[in-house]
Amino acid sequence: MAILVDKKSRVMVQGITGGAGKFHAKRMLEYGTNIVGGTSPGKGGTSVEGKPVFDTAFECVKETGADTSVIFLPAPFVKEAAIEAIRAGVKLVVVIPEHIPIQDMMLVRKEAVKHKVTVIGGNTAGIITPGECNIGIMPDIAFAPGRVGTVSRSGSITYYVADTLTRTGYGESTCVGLGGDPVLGSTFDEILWMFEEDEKTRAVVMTGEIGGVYEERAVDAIKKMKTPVIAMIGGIFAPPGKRMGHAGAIVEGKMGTAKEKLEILAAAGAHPAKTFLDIPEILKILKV
Amino acid sequence: MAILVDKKSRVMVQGITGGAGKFHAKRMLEYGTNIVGGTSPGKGGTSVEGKPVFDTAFECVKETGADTSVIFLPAPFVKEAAIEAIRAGVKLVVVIPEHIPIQDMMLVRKEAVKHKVTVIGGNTAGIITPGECNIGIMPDIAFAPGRVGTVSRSGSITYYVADTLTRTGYGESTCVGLGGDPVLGSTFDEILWMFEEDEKTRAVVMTGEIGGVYEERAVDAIKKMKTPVIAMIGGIFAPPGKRMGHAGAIVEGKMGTAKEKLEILAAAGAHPAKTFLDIPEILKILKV
Amino acid sequence: MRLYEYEGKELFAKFKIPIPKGKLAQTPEEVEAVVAELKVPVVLKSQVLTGGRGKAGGIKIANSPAEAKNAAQQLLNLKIKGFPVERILVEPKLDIKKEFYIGVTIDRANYKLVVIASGEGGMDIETVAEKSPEKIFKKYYDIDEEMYGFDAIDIAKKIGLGSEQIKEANAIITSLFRFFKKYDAKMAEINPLVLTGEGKLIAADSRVSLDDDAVFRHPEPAEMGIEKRHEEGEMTPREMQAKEWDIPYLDLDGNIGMFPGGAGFGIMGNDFIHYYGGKPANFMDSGGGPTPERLAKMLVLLDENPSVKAIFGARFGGISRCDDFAKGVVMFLKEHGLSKPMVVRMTGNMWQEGVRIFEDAKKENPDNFKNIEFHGIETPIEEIAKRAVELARTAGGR
Amino acid sequence: MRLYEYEGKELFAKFKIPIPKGKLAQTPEEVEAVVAELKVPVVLKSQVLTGGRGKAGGIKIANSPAEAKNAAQQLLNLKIKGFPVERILVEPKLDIKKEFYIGVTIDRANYKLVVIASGEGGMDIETVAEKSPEKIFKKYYDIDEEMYGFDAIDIAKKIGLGSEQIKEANAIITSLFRFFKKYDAKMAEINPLVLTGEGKLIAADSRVSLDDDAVFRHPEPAEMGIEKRHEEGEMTPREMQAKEWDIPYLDLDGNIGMFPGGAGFGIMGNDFIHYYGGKPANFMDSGGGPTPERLAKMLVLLDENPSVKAIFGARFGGISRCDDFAKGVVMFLKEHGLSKPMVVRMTGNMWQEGVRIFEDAKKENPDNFKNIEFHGIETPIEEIAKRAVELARTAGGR
Repeated sequence: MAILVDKKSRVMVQGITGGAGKFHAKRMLEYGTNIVGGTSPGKGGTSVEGKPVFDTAFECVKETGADTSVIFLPAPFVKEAAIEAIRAGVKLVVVIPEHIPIQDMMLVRKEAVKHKVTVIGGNTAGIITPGECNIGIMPDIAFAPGRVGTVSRSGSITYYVADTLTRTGYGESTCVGLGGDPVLGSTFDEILWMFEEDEKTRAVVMTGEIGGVYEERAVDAIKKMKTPVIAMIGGIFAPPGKRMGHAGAIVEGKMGTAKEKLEILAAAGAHPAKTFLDIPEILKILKV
Repeated sequence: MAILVDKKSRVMVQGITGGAGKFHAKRMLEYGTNIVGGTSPGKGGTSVEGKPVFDTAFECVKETGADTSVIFLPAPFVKEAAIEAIRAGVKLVVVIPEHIPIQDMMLVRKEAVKHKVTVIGGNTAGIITPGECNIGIMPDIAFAPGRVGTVSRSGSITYYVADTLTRTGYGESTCVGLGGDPVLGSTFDEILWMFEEDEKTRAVVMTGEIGGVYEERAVDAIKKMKTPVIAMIGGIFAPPGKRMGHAGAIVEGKMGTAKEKLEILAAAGAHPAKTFLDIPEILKILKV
Repeated sequence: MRLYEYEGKELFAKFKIPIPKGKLAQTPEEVEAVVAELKVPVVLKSQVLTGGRGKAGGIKIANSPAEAKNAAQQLLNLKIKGFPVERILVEPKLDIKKEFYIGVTIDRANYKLVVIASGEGGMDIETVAEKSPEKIFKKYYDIDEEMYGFDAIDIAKKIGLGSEQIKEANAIITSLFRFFKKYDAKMAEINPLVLTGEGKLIAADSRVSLDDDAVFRHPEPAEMGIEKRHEEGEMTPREMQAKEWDIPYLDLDGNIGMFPGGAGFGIMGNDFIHYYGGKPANFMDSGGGPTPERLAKMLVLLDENPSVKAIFGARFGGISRCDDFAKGVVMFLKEHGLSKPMVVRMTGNMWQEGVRIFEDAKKENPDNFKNIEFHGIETPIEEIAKRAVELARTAGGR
Repeated sequence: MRLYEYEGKELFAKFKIPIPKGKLAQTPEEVEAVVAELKVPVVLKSQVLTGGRGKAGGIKIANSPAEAKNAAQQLLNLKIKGFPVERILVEPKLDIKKEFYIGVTIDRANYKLVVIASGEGGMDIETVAEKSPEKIFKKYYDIDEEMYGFDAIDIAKKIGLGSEQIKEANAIITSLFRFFKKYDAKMAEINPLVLTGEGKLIAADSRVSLDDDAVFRHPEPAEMGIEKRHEEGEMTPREMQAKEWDIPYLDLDGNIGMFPGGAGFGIMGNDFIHYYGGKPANFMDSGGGPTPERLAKMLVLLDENPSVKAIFGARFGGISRCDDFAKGVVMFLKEHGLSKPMVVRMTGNMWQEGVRIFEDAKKENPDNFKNIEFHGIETPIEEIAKRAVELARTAGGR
């Protein structure tokens, strides 16, 4: 069991003929990820790493039965690629590139909600269910199959958390990188609920950071979940961020400092961690 | 009983302070139409014919309980006015002005379908339930309460049909002007179904004309209706119309000549009439 | 409003749709000069607002400036379905490998935009649609929907374009769709979209019709010199005059002058005249709520038409008021006088005022009214139509 | 990217939002000349990329060119929250009857656009929002939704504009919304929107921030001379250098040079250093998949900073590959040399290749590596942070 991806996931790589697409397709395949094909308009009929390349996601999904897409394309092309994948019928779209225009991501999110598809990213390291499926750019060395789920806005933090869980023997059920862009395809609460439903996941490590608005959305989920949540927020000692002006303050309220975010999550029942090394300590206490 | 409008209809006039709006508001009131107010952005707080004028349809609906709108505004303003009325919560919008841009009317239609609102027009003479409610520009002299419903693309044809029904003692249950613009808020079939549900309506006279695409949509309704339908199509001797090019032919098929339209409707079970004087003859045979 | 091929292409070019590097010319000499600057062979294409140009000999190929001049002379003497050729688009002849069809239009019955495409482009696309509908591919859009590149690529592949062409095809098809929406088109066709021997796609012809009712919000075509005009069709002098006065008017071949209210009874009244054995001389639409001035002009068009032997007038006042109708008729009678017999029925909004205006004017000058028979709501319109037929027969001697 | 008030107003003017007829000036003499052409009194407004300008004395009123010149001199000597005043917007002083607030922004948590309006415009709008939320009116839109005029009128009426102003308000509010979407803004504020004594509405100030990630599709601001820049904030010389190299970088007041991978651990590593008693000298983000050249430049920024006593390096190869990381470090060592002690942990994608590159380079020139301690996945990152703090303490004598 796992959330979002497992060994049955049939993965399509959008932008498979580009440098990053080709490189990471190879890595993912080596990990055992079930890549069934890729897309690259104008290169239909060719192949990469033995996998067929199609002009469109429609064709790829039709021919290969792909149900999951990972996008390796320059930011300006992500909007159409993601919407194409959604309309072609995949159930999960992972957006690796960063700097996706905000309005583009909002359109993608709207399309995803309409079609009940999960979009992860942009600017995410991807998703991994260790030993089964590695989608994105995550380095396999950090991960081992296990019983703790992780969800983080940052790729590097995901690696450090997993590295710690792996070294201490807990391993990971699934690790999800939400992404670092200002507007994201999915939010903490949505991923937390998936972990809550997952039998294999005994605890979740959620790592957020100063700025942004998605940590606060997790409060309700944490309150209601039976699975314990460990929360870690980066930026406790960061210089105060800058606001975008009055409108932002009026809409988003006072920008949560890292300390405030951590306090809110702790008040909802999350177990706060300061460093990665705190995580196994807390898991031990929780008897996970 | 009647369709669409009756003495309980609470009518808002959009554009009530303009020349046509003011003139016809007075006429409608004199007929007994229950006009409850009007709109004219920038003239909120004034009044016309003793009825309050509001800046927005939202205000008018909120303050007066209007459930029906009739629009007397220049064509470029119709799109927003109609969408405003729909969102403000009326159930019927009657668009009197002609020359509404096609894309505007398509947007209005989409909004109407979404909110389950009926839009009539543009370029319609309006709707009348004789003796109860006259919305639009129809001359009351032609109408009398009775048992035959009429639906027509043309204002003048509506008058002649009603004039005939009135002179011959049948009278009209409700007369609906679909409108003469190329894209319309409602179609023949939709109005026919309303008449079918109406107890007072014993027969319907449907008058169409050469060109356009909405007569053909009526076939299915005519086949299934219990209420008899008399069909009259103008343009039997008109010179053949001109096509807009291949795309139109491919989408809309061969442009129905008036003769073909009449044949299709007759084949579906409608009773064809050549002149207005044929109508009472047919009604007599049908024992309406 | 229908655009000429060269006008449509100019608009296409604004949306980066590739078009041949052509030039417009209006005289044989201009054609010669243009060809001197282009690669031969060239194609000379008659610019007329109708289809069937190819079959009518409106397209010629020339291999030198002199040959082109000669061909241009022939074209400029040509009439295609009654349209005189006044402008020639000169373009380098394309190396055609295959022809495709791409069009966008409105499906009015279903309230959708439709993109239509086929791998069988060229002159006989309607025949293809009728005989091999499976070779026509359609994609429907809501009015507020965007067309994405992947849809365009999907269409391109379905009509048989290869992977090498899909990026170009994407740009062309999405641009055509954006053009359609941006300029409120009713129809925008590229037929044929040519795949050249070099593997390039190029819009070899354009057929564009814009929504007249939306022209007010698009200054660009007018700025490019594209004037507002009727859908298509050559105009008679009287139709030209009517157009100048902004009155929808068509000459027909009968002898009864039709002076109706709205377009609806304009069409139906024409049938009635036929039913009773007559033939109308025209179609006319007063438009909603015409002014007295406009109504007077409508009568001028009829009275000055020598074919017209009698006039059939009908006014059922709705948005058009009977008092204005009466004022218009009176204005016409005073300023112009009526030389033909006329039978008129007037009823509807403000009919009492209309009747009063007539009565007052008649008292003032009974002579003006000697050719007119007036009726009110008591006479069925069919009787009026019959009477007009009689009057025309008497006057015309038929 | 944050725009100056005058830049925002120029863009507003393109959307027909009324702005005062002002002019930009950069010297007291220019200000004097500008005022000579305007009606006095005028307002001199310091152009700085921060708020609180009014309270800091950055706005002055003058009644003559000479007075304005004098005031400009004072402003140009001013720093507002650290920002030197280099540009002054000179505008005729408005006859203010009432001030409103209109803003558009993004509600990221709910994936909506929001139009915010208040009848209490002016400097203290945030206080109003906090203390009297009922005086703030919000309207939410889906990203693909249009704003209609009736919504704008509804907003205008809710914030207390009268029937006389709603047509103007309609134009201004819908234009602001269209501007926001058209230019991919993150924020667009008119504060205050001034109702003048004459009953006109005018955008007295602008506050606009555009989405840096969408700048690529908007050539217009650049064509107007609006250059791409950071959100706001004065930059140190080192930050300027980093910006030139396109490296997100901030100077902090500690002594440990932070050479992290992505922004995530950049922020978290900063906390770790604090937990272990140290203080970072900077924040830095390598960006996804940095080239060796870029990594070498990042090290230059740290090595040349005299405040930096030790460097904390961390690389967990994801999209950024360890081989590239190693190449960058080696490039830096060869071309520049390392003068500070550095502790580095490297693991993740391509770590074996990274290690090999280091070993080869070390064999070639062991001296280059004498200041570096290398670690792999076996050492927790917390230990590396502790070691960096120790190294800085030893080197810095603290």
